Amino acid sequence: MTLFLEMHGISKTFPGVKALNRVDLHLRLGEVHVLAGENGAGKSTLMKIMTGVYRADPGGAIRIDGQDTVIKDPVHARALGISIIYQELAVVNNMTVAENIYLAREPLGRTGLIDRRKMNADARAVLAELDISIAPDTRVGNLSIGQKQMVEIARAISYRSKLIIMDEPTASLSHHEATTLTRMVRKLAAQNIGIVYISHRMDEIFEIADRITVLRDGETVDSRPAADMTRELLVRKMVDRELSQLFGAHLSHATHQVLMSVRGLGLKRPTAQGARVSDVSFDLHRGEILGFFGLVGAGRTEVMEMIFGSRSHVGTIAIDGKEVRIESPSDAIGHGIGFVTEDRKEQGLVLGMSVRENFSLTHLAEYCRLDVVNRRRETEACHGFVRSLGIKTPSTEQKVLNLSGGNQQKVVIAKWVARRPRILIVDEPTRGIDIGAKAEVHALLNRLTSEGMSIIVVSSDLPEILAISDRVIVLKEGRISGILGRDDATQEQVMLAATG
Amino acid sequence: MSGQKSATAEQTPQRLWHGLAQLRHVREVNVLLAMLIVGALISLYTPYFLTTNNLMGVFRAFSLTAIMSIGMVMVIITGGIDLSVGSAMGLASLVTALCFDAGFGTSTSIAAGVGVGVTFGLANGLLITAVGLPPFIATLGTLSIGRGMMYMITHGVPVTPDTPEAFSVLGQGYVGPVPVPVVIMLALMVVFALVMRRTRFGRHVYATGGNEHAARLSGVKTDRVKLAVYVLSSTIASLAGIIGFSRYLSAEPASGFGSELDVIAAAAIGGASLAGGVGSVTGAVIGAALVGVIANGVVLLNINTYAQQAITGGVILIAVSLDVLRSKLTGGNG
Amino acid sequence: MSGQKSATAEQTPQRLWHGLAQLRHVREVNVLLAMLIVGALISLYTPYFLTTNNLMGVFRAFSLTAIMSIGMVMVIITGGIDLSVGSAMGLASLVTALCFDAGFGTSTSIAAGVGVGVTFGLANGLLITAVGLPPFIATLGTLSIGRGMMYMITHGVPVTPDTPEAFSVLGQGYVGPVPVPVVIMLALMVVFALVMRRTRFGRHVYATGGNEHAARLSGVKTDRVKLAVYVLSSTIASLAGIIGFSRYLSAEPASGFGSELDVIAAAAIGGASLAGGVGSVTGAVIGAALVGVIANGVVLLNINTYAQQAITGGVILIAVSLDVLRSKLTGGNG
Amino acid sequence: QDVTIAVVPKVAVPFFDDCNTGAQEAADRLGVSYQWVVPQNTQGATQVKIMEDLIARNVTGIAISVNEPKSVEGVIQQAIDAGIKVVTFDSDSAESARSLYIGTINTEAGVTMGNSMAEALGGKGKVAIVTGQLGASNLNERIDGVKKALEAYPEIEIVAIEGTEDDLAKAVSVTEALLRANPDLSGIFGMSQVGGPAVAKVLAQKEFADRKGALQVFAFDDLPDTVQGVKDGFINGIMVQRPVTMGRLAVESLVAQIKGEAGEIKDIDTGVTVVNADNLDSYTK
Ligand SMILES: Nc1ncnc2c1ncn2[C@@H]1O[C@H](COP(=O)(O)OP(=O)(O)OP(=O)(O)O)[C@@H](O)[C@H]1O
Ligand SMILES: Nc1ncnc2c1ncn2[C@@H]1O[C@H](COP(=O)(O)OP(=O)(O)OP(=O)(O)O)[C@@H](O)[C@H]1O
Ligand SMILES: [Mg+2]
Ligand SMILES: [Mg+2]
Repeated sequence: MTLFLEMHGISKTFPGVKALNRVDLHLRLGEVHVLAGENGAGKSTLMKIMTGVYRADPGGAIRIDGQDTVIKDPVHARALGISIIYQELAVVNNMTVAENIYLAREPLGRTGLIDRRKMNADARAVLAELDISIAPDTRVGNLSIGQKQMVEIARAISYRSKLIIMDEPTASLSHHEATTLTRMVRKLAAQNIGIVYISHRMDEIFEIADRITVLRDGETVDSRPAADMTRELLVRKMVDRELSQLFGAHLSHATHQVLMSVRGLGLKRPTAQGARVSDVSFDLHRGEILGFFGLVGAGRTEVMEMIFGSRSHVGTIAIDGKEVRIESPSDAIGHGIGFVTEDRKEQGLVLGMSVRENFSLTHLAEYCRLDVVNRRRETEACHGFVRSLGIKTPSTEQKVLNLSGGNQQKVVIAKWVARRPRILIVDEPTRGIDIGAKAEVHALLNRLTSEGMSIIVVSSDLPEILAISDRVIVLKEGRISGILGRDDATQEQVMLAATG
Repeated sequence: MSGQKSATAEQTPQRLWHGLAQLRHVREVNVLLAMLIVGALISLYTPYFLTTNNLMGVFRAFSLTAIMSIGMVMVIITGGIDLSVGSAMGLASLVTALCFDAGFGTSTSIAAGVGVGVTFGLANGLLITAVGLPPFIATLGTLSIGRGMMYMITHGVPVTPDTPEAFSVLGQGYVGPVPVPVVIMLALMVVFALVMRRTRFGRHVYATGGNEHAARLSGVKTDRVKLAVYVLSSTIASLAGIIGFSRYLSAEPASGFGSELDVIAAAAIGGASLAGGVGSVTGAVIGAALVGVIANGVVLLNINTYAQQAITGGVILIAVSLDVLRSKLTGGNG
Repeated sequence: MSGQKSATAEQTPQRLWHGLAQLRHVREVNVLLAMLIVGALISLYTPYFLTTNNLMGVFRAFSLTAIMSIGMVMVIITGGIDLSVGSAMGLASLVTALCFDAGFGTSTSIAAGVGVGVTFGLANGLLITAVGLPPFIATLGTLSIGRGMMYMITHGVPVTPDTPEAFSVLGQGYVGPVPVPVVIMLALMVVFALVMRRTRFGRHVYATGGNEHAARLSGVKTDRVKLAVYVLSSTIASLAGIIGFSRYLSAEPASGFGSELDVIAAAAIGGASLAGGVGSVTGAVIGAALVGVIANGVVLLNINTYAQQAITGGVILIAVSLDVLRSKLTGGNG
Repeated sequence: QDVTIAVVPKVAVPFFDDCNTGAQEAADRLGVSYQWVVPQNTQGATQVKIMEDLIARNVTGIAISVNEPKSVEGVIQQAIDAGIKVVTFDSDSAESARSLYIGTINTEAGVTMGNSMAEALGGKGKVAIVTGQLGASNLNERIDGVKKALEAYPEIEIVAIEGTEDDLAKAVSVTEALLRANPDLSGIFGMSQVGGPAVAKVLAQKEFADRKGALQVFAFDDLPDTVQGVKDGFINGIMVQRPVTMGRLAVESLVAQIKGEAGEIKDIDTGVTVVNADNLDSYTK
């Protein structure tokens, strides 16, 4: 395996933050190089330097094929054979899948006009290679976030680069798609393509890694062949704690008292695309953690959006035995429901606002007297969550835009937990969160149920669902295909219900 | 999910049907419908509306606004705005007139007018991309500077040089029954509709407005795209100015003033979103047409002249509301 | 990672310093600086600028634009635009005048004028939230309807009723050396700056403009927020209309026409972004002030009237460019 | 024969409202249909479009006050070719084929104004001109007239010309600034309809109380505030044209031409009256 790209002594300082401190990295062709580290360790920043989005602080060097190189911008990086899937999606919603994949390199016909047919055919081929069933002329805005992620992957692959960087590509994918992707990654490596792979999923890391490098607080703390690495060691290197300390035992606080009962829930106006959710009925008990599992597009998010009032529905929802009308998110919030959305960028956060302002948006009234915000109390409450969730930020006044992906996710969780809803719906709550923080989120959810809160967890991460749920509901093509108690819910049973 | 997985021959009727069904969702078709309804209503009450002469007159009357809206809509699609079109138009017509006055030939004079447009566009584009000014401020500045220059040059006196017969064809001539400005409008519409839909440049304009960051990361030279649309907008506006001058053979110091609102309105009525990423060239032309038909109708129907503006406003609101409500009912949650 | 993990007393000087350092990045401070520089330049060349009378006159002259820009900037922060402010202002002053003409008392007449503003705001707000029209179209429609109504009512003739002495205090009175309109402007500025920075409503306005979808999902009633800012904008504009009428005691049929551009410009110069989420009330007032100072300067310096507009445009461009370049140099990658 | 007379002013201002009154009256008296079409802005193109619409509508006579002389030449010819009688009033397109012009000769009005000022100043002093839209041709003709008249008085200096976009608020602040920048100013010309009200309002302010009497003011058009300004002693005199008469004559002349009863067709100068405190109650429009 030939050495392709070397980074030496790379540092990067943002106002108030030293994101990287003299990092070294050696990347070889044909090798899958996993980059691990807790949220805010500097992984994405390092990758953005490698693709010319950021310029590193003076002092370091990047060598490609032994040559000192200054990477000017992403386009230059691609010319040098480096392409990337960014952690934060970078798609144009009002263009089609094919147009997104071939943006800025559209195939031209003889007339000099875009050869749409060829573009669609090429896109279809790339998508097929990844086993993705999305029509190339679908508007990207109509896709779910997981599907958008797959479009991004298809685009990165289609560049046929020497080095492909994947920054948490599977964070929004479910098991099935993630497996396809890891297979694809191995195949690419076999074709002598270098891969940098960032992930917080342990199974995945050990499945595909040839080499693992660990970053902590912007510094390289370890780099070794995957064969020499164990889970325990990796976790210790990443978060400086023992794996066994992380995940405590599951303590159920579920009661038999029905808090919310949903009957015959379905879409009011079925759209052309998407799962046709219909006839979904279930009960949520007080103090329970109810897991929702399904493949991408099974309609889990749609069900939650209906309960939360952001999507119109038919059927009834009753809370405490009384039927309630929920036609907007504020109706739902009024009935004590909270919703951690799966798409933090578009639905969860006001990126231009500070951590504090995003945090308090759900429950600002608590800090208000006569509508005037008490800034001190607001800041204190925010500080509390910054500390307890380990949100890495120079201050509560930092714009969330400048936080790392995982830390943004923590802000979304914090803003809903702080409101203390009776029913908390969390859709992919640990997307992009490191293993330490994940354990903390699980513990947090567990603690909340002990205080009487009921929680619905939607997750594509099957082990996560199994680990924390009291019961699991499986959705398939918009309908419930199984309700399993904690003891019946095994990996096999759940997968069977989801696919069978 | 009916769909065109492949474009084999047997699927063609299905695709056609699909295409027709999709049409309902297209903003410009709705506005076109609204315009046809307004036209039908007018012609119910007056026999003078549906005459070739009148219709051609209406077309010619809105052609300049429509031409400018073609450039404007491209700017709007990138997420920008060009307030300076009126000044670019006015100054171009003035400079062309001055060139004729100074004895230059037709082509030199036209070139000078176009040069004004290009200069405006470069100024706007560079202020926005190189300096980093918000488009509203940048083009407001050049709007003021352009107006000021027109006053400084003319001191408020129109310039009315002698011009060769051939030049006046541009504004006053006909191709068959169709006035030349209308022909130019249609030609520009067809060309730029094609450019926006079928060329790289066009797609990059949409991408820049849809998600500038993503577009730049993908390798779209968004700054160049923006520079280009501002240059196009101003240049097209200068063309409108030259056509206008050829029509009236008088360059007024106040010509084009305030027209930015009409031009932006045409684009917006035709479906362009000021947030960027959305809009179409044909929509903008149809938007200009709707306003033109209403203005004609008010005079033909001898409606209280003072009410014209109120009626125009009302009809626009109704037309676009119908459009919005229709797509709400048929569209689902976009 | 230096930082304020907690706000203990000992850190206060550090925070103060931090606060001062941050000031450089604040748009309104830069524009204020630009304005002071322009003022200093003017006073270098004419002794008449820095007199109490002149400064108060300048303040009074831009106060109406500034007042309207306070409402406008809130609309702009939600990501909208209000083109109808000029019409709301004009129609409010007209209705107030007509009430006086019809023999109503001061409070009734003022209430009627304010009622016009509220009506405009409700119409705009409902067209935007309930019908779903784009703000540009909705307010363009009400702009046209308002103008049309003014023409229909006046036929172009100003309304100049007799008014009680007390009423004219609003536009012509003084508090000490400070004209009442200026006092009202400052009061509104302080109140709404606090509202925007310190209250839940203000926070919701920023959130709605920053990411409407996320705000709604967080429980912000974005439709109500939008309705509220349009009502505020129109109502504040109607107040400006009433003050203007009290000042001139003549309701001009053309008053307020075209002022939307000035008002939006003030907000934009003061740092508001038409994309929403960004802007400030004080910035908008300072933006209006910058334009007002320039307008005064060109007359005091006896600059050729024909060149005034060009100079105004140029100075605005330079002032905002300096601001943009400064924050580029100090800011890093935003 | 059905006779329809259309009258097209320049914009919606009081002056033209008076024209409308006169024209409407004449049309009613003569028993012809009447249409009043006000352009939405002062650009030449707008009036051309309106003329085209009127031709399409088959009116029989058009009276127009021209915003931009050259640009309407073509369309006036087109109307005449279509058998429509065309006259101009208030503001002419002299090169066009219109049958006649009825109105004030603006340059002459300006000369009258200049002479009145010179007389009031006793032949010396600094004066300023507050005009309306910078591009308006009638205002420019008046300014030319003033300048021509003042040529005879070398000791009178025009220190500034300021535009106001015909906006009262702008006119007021410009006038204030003018007075502050020129403490020794002794005369102001209000060339457009906003000039009179603006100057009167500024002089009514405490700050400028001492300028009353020291400042000679002549204005155009008898808006209520301008008339009040004369009564209050802020304004020396107003150049009043005869808009009602213009409207009436325009319609009468068109109808006569259409019926073939017109005698000699030639321009009509309706003249201006200098209205001051003495004849304030007795002048006619
Ligand atoms: N544009 C920026 N401005 C300021 N700080 C930034 C910016 N981008 C990143 N940071 C900071 O740099 C640090 C490293 O961030 P980075 O995104 O590289 O983390 P990461 O390792 O990718 O984390 P995650 O696993 O959560 O994605 C974080 O503390 C983050 O807050
Ligand atoms: N705004 C939208 N417009 C049209 N279709 C949509 C939209 N959002 C989602 N869909 C479609 O709806 C289907 C179901 O989406 P949903 O998000 O509810 O599924 P899910 O089970 O939560 O899966 P995941 O969230 O993992 O993608 C997806 O296939 C997606 O294509
Ligand atoms: Mg990251
Ligand atoms: Mg989902």
